Amino acid sequence: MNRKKDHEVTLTKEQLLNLLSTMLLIRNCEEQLVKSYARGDIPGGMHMYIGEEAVATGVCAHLKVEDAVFSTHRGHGHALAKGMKPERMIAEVMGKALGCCGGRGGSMHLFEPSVGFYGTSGIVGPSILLATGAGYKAKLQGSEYVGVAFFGDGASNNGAFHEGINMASAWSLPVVYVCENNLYATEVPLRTITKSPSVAERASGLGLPGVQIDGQDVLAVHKAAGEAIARARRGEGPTLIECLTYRYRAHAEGMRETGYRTAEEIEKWKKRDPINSFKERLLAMGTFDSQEFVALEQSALQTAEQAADFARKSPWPDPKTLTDYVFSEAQHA
Amino acid sequence: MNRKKDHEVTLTKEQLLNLLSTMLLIRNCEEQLVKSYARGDIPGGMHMYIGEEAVATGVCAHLKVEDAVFSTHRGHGHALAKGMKPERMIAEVMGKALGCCGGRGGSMHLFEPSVGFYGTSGIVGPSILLATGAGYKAKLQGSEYVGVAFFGDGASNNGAFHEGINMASAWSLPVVYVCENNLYATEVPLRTITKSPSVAERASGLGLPGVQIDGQDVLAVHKAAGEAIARARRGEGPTLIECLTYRYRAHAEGMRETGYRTAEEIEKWKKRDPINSFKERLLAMGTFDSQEFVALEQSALQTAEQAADFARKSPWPDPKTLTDYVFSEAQHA
Amino acid sequence: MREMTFTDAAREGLTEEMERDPLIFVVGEGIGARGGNFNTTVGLYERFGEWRLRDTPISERGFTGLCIGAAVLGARPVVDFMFLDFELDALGDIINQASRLSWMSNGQVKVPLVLRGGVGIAATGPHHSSSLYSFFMHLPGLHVVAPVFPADAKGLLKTALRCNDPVIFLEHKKVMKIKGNVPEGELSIPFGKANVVRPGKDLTIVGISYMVVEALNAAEALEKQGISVEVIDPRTLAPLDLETILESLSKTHRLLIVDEDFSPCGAGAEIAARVMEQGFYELDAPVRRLNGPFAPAPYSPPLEAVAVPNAQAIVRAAQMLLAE
Amino acid sequence: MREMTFTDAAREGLTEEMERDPLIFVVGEGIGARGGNFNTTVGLYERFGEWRLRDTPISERGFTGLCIGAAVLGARPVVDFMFLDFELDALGDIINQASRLSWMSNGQVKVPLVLRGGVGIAATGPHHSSSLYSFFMHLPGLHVVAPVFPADAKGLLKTALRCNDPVIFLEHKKVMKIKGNVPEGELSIPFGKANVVRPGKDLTIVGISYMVVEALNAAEALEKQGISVEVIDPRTLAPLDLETILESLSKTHRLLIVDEDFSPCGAGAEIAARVMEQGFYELDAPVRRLNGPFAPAPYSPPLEAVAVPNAQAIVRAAQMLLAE
Ligand SMILES: Cc1ncc(C[n+]2csc(CCOP(=O)(O)OP(=O)(O)O)c2C)c(N)n1
Ligand SMILES: Cc1ncc(C[n+]2csc(CCOP(=O)(O)OP(=O)(O)O)c2C)c(N)n1
Ligand SMILES: [Mg+2]
Ligand SMILES: [Mg+2]
Repeated sequence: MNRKKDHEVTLTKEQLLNLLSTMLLIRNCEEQLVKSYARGDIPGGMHMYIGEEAVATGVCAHLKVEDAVFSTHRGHGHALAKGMKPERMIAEVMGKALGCCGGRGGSMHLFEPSVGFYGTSGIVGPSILLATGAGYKAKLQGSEYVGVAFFGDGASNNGAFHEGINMASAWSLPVVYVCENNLYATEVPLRTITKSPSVAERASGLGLPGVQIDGQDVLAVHKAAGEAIARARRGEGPTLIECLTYRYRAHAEGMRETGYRTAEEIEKWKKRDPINSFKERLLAMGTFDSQEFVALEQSALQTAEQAADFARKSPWPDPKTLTDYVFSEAQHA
Repeated sequence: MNRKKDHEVTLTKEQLLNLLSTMLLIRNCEEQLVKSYARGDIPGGMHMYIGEEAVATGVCAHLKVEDAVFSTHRGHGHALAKGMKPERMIAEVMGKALGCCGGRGGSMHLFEPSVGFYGTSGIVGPSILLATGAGYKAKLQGSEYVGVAFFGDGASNNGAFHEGINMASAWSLPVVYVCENNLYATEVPLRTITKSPSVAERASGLGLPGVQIDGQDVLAVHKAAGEAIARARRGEGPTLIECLTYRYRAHAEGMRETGYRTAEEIEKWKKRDPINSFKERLLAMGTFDSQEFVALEQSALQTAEQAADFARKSPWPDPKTLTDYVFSEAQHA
Repeated sequence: MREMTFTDAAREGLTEEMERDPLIFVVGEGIGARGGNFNTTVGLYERFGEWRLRDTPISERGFTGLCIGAAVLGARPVVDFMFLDFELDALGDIINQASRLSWMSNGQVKVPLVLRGGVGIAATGPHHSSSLYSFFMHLPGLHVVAPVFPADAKGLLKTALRCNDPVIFLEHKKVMKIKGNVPEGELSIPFGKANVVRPGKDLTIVGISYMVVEALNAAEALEKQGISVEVIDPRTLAPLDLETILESLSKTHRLLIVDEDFSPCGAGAEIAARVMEQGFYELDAPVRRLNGPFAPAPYSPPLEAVAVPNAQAIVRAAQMLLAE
Repeated sequence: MREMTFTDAAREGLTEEMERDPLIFVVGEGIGARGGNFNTTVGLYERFGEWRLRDTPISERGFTGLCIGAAVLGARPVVDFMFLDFELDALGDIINQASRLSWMSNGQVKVPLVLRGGVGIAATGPHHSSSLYSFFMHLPGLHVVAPVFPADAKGLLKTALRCNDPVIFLEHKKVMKIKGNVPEGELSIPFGKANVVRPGKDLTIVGISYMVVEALNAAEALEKQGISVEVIDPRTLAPLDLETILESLSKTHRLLIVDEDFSPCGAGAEIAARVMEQGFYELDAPVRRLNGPFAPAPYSPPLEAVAVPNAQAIVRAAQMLLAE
């Protein structure tokens, strides 16, 4: 508690409000997408980040454009927190030409290298390895940049976790591994597929620091990520951060929500909603008043609505472009 | 020290002599193969087990025929300790028809299911996974049998290590994971490719017991393996045993032996030779006298020589058999 | 005979075999209480319990290897990968271990193992749409099964579950809800027997997996133009029933192979090459292939529309081939 | 021009490119001080240091993924797998990531990555002999290079190291010690240009990788029988220079493809199918394939002798084809 207090007083009002705004933006964009899905505007699958906003927000607040983020199937929040424009994100999820990748891939294939976002992914695991490579590249060049991997508790049982983190640790690569432990992989509870006491505790066996933190507390995330990123930039190597968090909606949009978890569990977590609890804290601290909050909320809603609107109005991709960029160089096509 | 003493007095003379005989058999067969290689009798690659005999010996002494052993590229010792006939082993390494697999695969492809030996392997890693499956099968059937995986320090950085051991731990499978840490993977020192403090310490992150023992002390291996196997048979789950050991010869027969390790290091380990030191201990304990030892040594040499002789005289495989058993069922061939 | 879907029929086959053989078990992510992402195992967890319906971690390589080991020891595991794309992380051990253990051990070891996964493009984008039939056809030691109709799904899955060698069982997402008559109880369909699903005399079309359905639609349309098309569903790609294809060719003298998967070194390349080798003098025109374009699978509907050969495209290809 | 071995020539190409471009680095097991299992990097560690010659743990999937990430960020990694067989553990990420990132990102991401490994049978047994050319040919987004002669090894590796897309660079163990003339300094050979390594007029033989050498030996022997054989080395399998093959066919009208790798859906299937599609009316006989038998690679010498097509077998196949 004291440590958290310490951390929040070191942040400026602007920083605090930025954290809140980012979370609000993510929440609102996700809600637009949920509505679009219900309306039939989303041609494929989509995994919502609602409930987990503090993680992407707290981590990405520290990142420069050149720092490279590699994300998961549940990556809208990471994309937005790293700076992807909401309309480019939503248009992509709708499969539209003005999406960040021209509608080619949708939700699980969002890329925006211009802001250092190297992709959501339909395959669980590789984000860990590719981020390790970004760290290798930084070290090879002697730059100060870091690679960041987001991944779920489910990915922590994948060989990519072991192989990637071991190499980063061995060679002190500037990488931050952010595990979003939301207790389930699809509908499989973590405790049924591992006896691991925690994801963070696996770090010691690989010789790097591992911390488990409250992923619903954006300041706790911000602090832990800040330390890890600073450590990485100093050349001292990688850190594994396990963020305890929770998704509110079904594993994928449109999936039934029964059986594997209780309504009480969901309610319990919703009481600790990362946005609400941060808002309450800021109100209590007198950082802003409720009116200012309403304005922020309105602004996020408006941005998200405009983005969804933009996306809906975007043209479809031209079928003739289907075979573009199979190779990056036209002469090989 | 006391614990070891305790263990050795619980063993019968027969058990002690069996341990010694198995180590002598392995050593002598390996030396026959080294000679054969020098003579040009070995058509392909071969990784010698000399120096590591205590590990296979101490572990396999506990195993029943139905317990399933999965081994590595350095697996002659495991094959012999599990009960493969020396002549079947050597003939296979020579590529002969009377080899355990008709000469099809050589050193890295030794199989003898009739004694529960499910293979050496040219690929590093899978032994861990396949042994896990043997444990799963035992549990599915409710049998008392165990799966045993041998693997090197090199394999401990492979994703198979993480994925296989995690599952065995999660479901309390009867599997024993025996890591032969001989400090190097080929010529790459373990310390340059991991910051892991030890292989055994990785166990806690996966929720199973891990122990590091002196792999040159056959009684230490025997004791640790006995406990692990008993635990597995009781249904309490897997154990990871890291055996500190050393190979005397180059990574593979015929490879140069320079650069990556010092002559002093090799000498230091040879002073702790598993066979010599066990012999000395048994002599000191009065388990036998030097004459009895010489007889055991002679017998091992003779068996190995006869096996090599048998192998040399074996016919070559018939080329017409090349496509047999691509499928196990003839009708599909 | 009852009407049922492909997936229900396959599940009936699985259930019957699991009743018969206590050493069959299924592993996968969400194949326990959830019943499988594609409903492959609905109801089985309640019936057979966790040791036979094992929810796994996301360790594709690991649980595939686990199943190979269990198979070697005499169990009959089924790996339910959901999407074939996830199986690719396990290809090393599928190739080096599963497909080769029988041979390497000189017949001393058997690997009765079924690897099943959904293939094909269905609004699924580049990471959930791979087919890669030809990867598995290329390898000695594997059976490759790609049924289209419910009765085949049941019969071929039952055969797979009695086979002593690894079987790659590929289920196109677009056939999973196809309905058809399925005989009750025992139904075993041998590997290596193609089905002439529509007889004809002017042109032979071999469809791979779901493309059989599009080929049938095309045949219907061509019929109206007075063109009689014979449509063949190979059902198993390895072993491949070339005889049935050659027999058809001796009637039609023209062959079109339709495959949604990539063309180079695909199933169609093999069929074309073998037909040339064994039926060259029957051919009135070159064997033609119609494949998806050489690009990853798109997500956006207008892109998908051109990424997958459909009845229209098949009609065009057939007309061109007949004009040669 | 100097005589040098294939491996030395390739290493010279690598060295020159590493001098030129500080973002090229090599990873693999024993490619540092040891200089590589096949001597691919001898002397480079001393010259370029550990960050550019990185000895890795046995984490094939991991370091391949690491290199994909580094490539995405603008580095030019070379993964030296030793044996292609070990690369198979990384196929998931090679397919789903490396081969598709350019396309998935709509051209925003490039993956300049070279994946090299030894292929082919050479007393190496079932786990160290895979070739699997066709796996890579099947996939959009990959270049597949399989040189035979030293100058090509150097020139094509240099081209690979300047290419902005992933390149699969396959080195047959039996070509590594082949000697030949290699120009000093700059030497860039474009992908997609086959070489007619021996002109002839009665029959065309396309050899895949080392089979070019056996084909040349066979051509020599056939010449003595008065049969003139044209031998083509495609050098790159993707892109494939079909034009050169068709041109040859328009002279010889008969084509034999020799490939040590498995026949079904192999490189030969693709070449045969495309030649039929584009050169059907030039063919006096069906395109024939000569492959290794459909079984894993054996270790025992008398088994290996029949597992790999040799000059004698090629001569027989050529004679049969000419008699058709
Ligand atoms: C290699 C691989 N296996 C399986 C899947 C299917 N899949 C998609 S998301 C998911 C669960 C992921 O769980 P976790 O990593 O905890 O992330 P979460 O969904 O909880 O955010 C699975 C199994 C996949 N995409 N990739
Ligand atoms: C997947 C794979 N990668 C690489 C190799 C090549 N290789 C053979 S043995 C070996 C070193 C193995 O080291 P370790 O596991 O420590 O066993 P040791 O040789 O020391 O007994 C390597 C890299 C292989 N056989 N399989
Ligand atoms: Mg999760
Ligand atoms: Mg070792």
